[in-house]
Amino acid sequence: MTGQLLLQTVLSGLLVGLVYALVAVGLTIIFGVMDIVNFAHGEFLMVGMYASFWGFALWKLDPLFTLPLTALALFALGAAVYRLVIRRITDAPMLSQIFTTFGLMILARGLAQYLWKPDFRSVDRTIVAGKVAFAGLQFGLPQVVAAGGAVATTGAVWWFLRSTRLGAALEATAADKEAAALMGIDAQKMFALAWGIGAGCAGVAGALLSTYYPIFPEVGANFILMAFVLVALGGFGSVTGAFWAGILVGVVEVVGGFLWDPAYKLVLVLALYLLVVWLRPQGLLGKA
Amino acid sequence: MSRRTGLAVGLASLLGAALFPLLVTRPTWQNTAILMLMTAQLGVAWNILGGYAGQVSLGHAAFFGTGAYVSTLLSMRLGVSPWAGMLAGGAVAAALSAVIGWPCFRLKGHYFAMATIAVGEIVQALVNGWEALGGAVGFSLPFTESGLWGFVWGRSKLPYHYIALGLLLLTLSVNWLVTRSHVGYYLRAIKDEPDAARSLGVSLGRYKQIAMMLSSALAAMGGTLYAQKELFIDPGSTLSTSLSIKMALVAILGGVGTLTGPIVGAVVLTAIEEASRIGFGGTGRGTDLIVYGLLIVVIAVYQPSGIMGWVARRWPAPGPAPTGPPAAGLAPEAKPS
Amino acid sequence: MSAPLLQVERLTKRFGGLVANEDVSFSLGAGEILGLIGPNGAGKTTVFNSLAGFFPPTSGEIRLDGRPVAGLPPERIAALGVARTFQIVRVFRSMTVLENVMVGAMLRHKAVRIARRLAEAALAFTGLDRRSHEAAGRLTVAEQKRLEVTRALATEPRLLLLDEVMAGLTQAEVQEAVEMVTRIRARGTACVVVEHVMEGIMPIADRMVVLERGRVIADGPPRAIASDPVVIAAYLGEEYRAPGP
Amino acid sequence: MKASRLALLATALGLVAPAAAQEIVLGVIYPLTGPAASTGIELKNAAQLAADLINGTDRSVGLPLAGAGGIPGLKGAKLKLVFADHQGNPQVGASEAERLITQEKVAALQGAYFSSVTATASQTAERYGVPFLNADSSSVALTNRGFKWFFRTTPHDELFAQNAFQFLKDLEKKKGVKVKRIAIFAENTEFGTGAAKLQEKYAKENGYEIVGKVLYPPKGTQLTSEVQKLKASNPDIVMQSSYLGDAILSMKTYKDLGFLPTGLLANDAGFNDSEFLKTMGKDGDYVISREVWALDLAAQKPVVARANALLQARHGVNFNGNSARAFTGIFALADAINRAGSTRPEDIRKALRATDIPGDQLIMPWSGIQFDETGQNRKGAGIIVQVQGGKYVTVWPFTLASKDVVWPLPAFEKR
Repeated sequence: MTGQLLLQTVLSGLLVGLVYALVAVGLTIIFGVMDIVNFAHGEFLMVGMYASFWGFALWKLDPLFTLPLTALALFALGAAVYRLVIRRITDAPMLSQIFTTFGLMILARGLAQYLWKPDFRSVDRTIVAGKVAFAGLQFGLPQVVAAGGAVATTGAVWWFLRSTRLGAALEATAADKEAAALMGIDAQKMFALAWGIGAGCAGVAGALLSTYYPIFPEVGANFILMAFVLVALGGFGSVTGAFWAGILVGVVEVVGGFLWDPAYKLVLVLALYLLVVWLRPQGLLGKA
Repeated sequence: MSRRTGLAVGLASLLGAALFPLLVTRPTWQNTAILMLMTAQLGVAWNILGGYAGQVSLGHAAFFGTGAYVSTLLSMRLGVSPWAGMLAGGAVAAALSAVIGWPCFRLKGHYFAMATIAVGEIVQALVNGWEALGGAVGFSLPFTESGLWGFVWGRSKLPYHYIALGLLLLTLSVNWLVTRSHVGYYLRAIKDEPDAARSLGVSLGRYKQIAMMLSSALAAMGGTLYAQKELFIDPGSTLSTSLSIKMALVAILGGVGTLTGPIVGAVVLTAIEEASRIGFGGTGRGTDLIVYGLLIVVIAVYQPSGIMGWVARRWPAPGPAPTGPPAAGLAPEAKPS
Repeated sequence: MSAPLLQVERLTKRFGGLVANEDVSFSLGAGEILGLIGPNGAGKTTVFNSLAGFFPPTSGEIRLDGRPVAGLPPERIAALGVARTFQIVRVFRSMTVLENVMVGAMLRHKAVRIARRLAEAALAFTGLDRRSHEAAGRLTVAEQKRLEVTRALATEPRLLLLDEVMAGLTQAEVQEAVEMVTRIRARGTACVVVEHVMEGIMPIADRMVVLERGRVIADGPPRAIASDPVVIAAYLGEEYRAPGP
Repeated sequence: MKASRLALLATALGLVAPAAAQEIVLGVIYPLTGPAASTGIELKNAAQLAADLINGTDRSVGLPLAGAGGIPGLKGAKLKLVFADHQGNPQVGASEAERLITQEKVAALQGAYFSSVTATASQTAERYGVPFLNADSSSVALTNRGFKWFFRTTPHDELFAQNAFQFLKDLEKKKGVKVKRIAIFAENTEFGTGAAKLQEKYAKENGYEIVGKVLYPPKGTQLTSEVQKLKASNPDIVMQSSYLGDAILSMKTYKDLGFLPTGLLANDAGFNDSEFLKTMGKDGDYVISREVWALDLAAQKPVVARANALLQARHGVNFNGNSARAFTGIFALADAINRAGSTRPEDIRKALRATDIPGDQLIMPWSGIQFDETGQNRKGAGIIVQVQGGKYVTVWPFTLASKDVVWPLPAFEKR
């Protein structure tokens, strides 16, 4: 029995970890290209969830149908946030970057409560409702679909960075802003692109999460710490690093919480992070 | 502005702070003033490590909480006077910072900041689950008007105001002494060129550790003052990451690496918080968060080097520019090495 | 010859597959000046960094007054009396010239007043005292290199490692540098000088070590080195001969 | 229904009548931003409704002071509520309490939902000697601090824990249901750990076996490991203390992992929030929760229906345990001020000590409001409700029950 239960928790952890990874991928792209840690990244996730919710509440469109639209909307929002605010602090010291994104976080939560009331919302009837059960294991269908969606999106982003010209330009800018500029790459466009993709990833994650996770103005706070840990654990700027870190953390959190004590599952994840970063200061796959 | 006018402004504000509660008798303003002094003290303490040593810690609430818990436990369980508890809290926090600092100093820039967040969250989670430390319920300190010895007063705000002012002055003087001593020179050298400093015999770990221990001890003393003023402590109010971020925000807003930056930052940030909450909080529409967030963004975007940075530009003092934003490990181009 | 101040035996340093230094051996007495020359990429700075403790050698021994120091961190080696300058200048930009040198002086004298007095003396010695209240970042490259030397001297070292202090200097500035190094030696401080500027190093070096692709190909007095066919072929090229017979 | 709408209109008009002789200012502190903002605003609306009813002239609702056009004992002075947001932060709660006392010159305070914030805010009230009425925090510690100015109308966790086990005993007698194995599932905050400790104590006293105690950090990203642990301890019933977000997430996780105890006994909070049933739909059916109020009390107390109609008309939501208590709190304060005939804190305190409101003048299922020497309402009582057909119905005490309890919990699929 316990073997099966263990397998159940490992797989559940995997599903959760993949969604974490998608949120972290967005965060690490922004960091990779611009060395900015976006404290407001959770709020992109929140807006993605609200977009999916309103699509469902107003026009009865399932979050998975509106997912591409949500992704585009968040892409635009991310680029806009870059142009309006972040563009002015690209060369400011890390401290005021933290200060700015922290301000954006509070502003976004205030606006969300002002526009959409603080009540908890949820998408109660989604086409992916129900359960997946096989070999004595059981998983919520929304979670499985969310994990699938997360892997697909992360894969798409990875493919984009690896094999498209624009993706290569982005990677070049991440490697060295000045050198990339010499090659005629417009840094401003790249930064906007980075923030667009970053927010887009969070938007997709939001759409996927909205199928089973409650939606409220503060929801970003529940995920941002995990995203930070993954980015640092995977190595700042490394998409694959964030992906593997997501899986590792997801499994450690769920299995550790089950075997030891759920009250300390966050402590477990953080201790794991500190151990890895202490042994490899640049994280699993980060640039040395 | 020249050194003389700088000093004059300093003395004038000191006098103002000292006379404030005598002139303004409305308790709410007195309370806001105390909040400003306490926040300023934490900002200055944070700045010793974050500003001068260039090590951005986002987990400093762990030390603030240590101070609050140590003095509370000593006074409630052993009847030790909170004054002794305050010193003990400072010592325990310094020791804790040595344990935390040593492994973290291997890390640079963002990695160091992320590691301190992790440490802060772990400390909060552990205390939250630890029955002997009050667990999630925390402690309500007995409301005995035991005056100076017991460090608790009834309705009057004056004692708390002057203790907060005294603690701020102590923190400032420690900060000032550090900058005047070889430690201060070494810290600035480490921030500019860590390898060059090492080649001159400066052990990076040791001096960052000295800055960390001073910074955490002073933050812990701030924690004791908080416990004695609010008479209630729990992990959420004394160990949370949002408190750590606030300590950093205050220094950033005011101007990191400057002596009085965090004080100016504390006054402005607390004013924004109180005004936005009192002004709009009651509506329940989240407008106070909007105002608060908007003001932070505007200030951060237009004053990246903080208010004191703006002051220094506005009235340039003769001689070298103030230390300004730390370079080593923090300037954008410094990839985590 | 007094007991060798510095003894390097079979020093080897590999970065993964790349062999930066291989079996480098030489020694240096107190107050002696040793020139370390070789084409770019010969491993000169690697030797420097190994001596200064920035990375432990892959194998081999470094002894100071007979005491092994290989693998010690830079700050410990500095405390043992070895000071250095950097190929790419690393002054403390946001501090004044005087403050830069004071950081050096503080190795021996933590009291700020004494450190300031010693720093002023060092600045006078190297002729930078006129600029002591300037921000280090505002100095010319030549002045910044001179500041690094002053700062290193302020630690009262027994051995000074100078890494291309004369690179990029005008003719007159090279002479000033040569004169300064001579005065440094006169005070009993031994020097290992890495240089490309031949007319700067030849006149002052007691002995020369020539490196090529990480290996020592010659070790002897400057005149012998200048006429050694192996060195010439590897490095100096035909047209140069040591001054004089 | 038409009559009450007219009455409401009159109340509204009443509001704009020329300023009354003197205004009685009451300070109300609730979490109006942050994670608990939705509950905070429900409490605010209910309190405001109570004040408006007292200030208005419509007597149809049938509560003694309702429609009195202000406080008769003070020549019809109108009640004015000043709201403050403590954002869930104890320090902010204390400074807001001080602001309301010193700047808004409030005659009394009500608040603060979170027990930790009530602790600091009521401490400030104690320092200033201003009556603090707590209508909705259930931590036992609040009333054994020896405070003179602190009064609590709601029953506290100790009573709720006793109720839960009394309910299980009555269930056993009436329906022969034998429950042995209990698992406790709570967030590791003051609310959760406090309730868990009491549940453990009374489980031992009543001979039940605690087979698992799972504490979790609130606002987590998933509860899979927690529910797996519960499933592994295979309990007969789960006693759960969660706020709204985690209540929703845990129910969905139960369904996903196919875990269903024979009974789910919730400790109010998230399970009784109006959002819970809106979100869970029929998956929320048959959850049993301790409560202090339920709409079906109207069957025996018509005043409940009348009051609820007013809230429904104004905000489109029914009362729930939280908002009903906030509503009742204002009436208790108004009653005391009316008897004191003055806004001097000391007079209000004496009047509060002498409070003796009979049960039929409340919309609560209590036998009345009477404060003991620690300021705790000794006549408070809890009830147990179950979600049936998408509505909370009272199932215990059996004397008040409007429906029979459905036991065991039907599987999710068979609903």
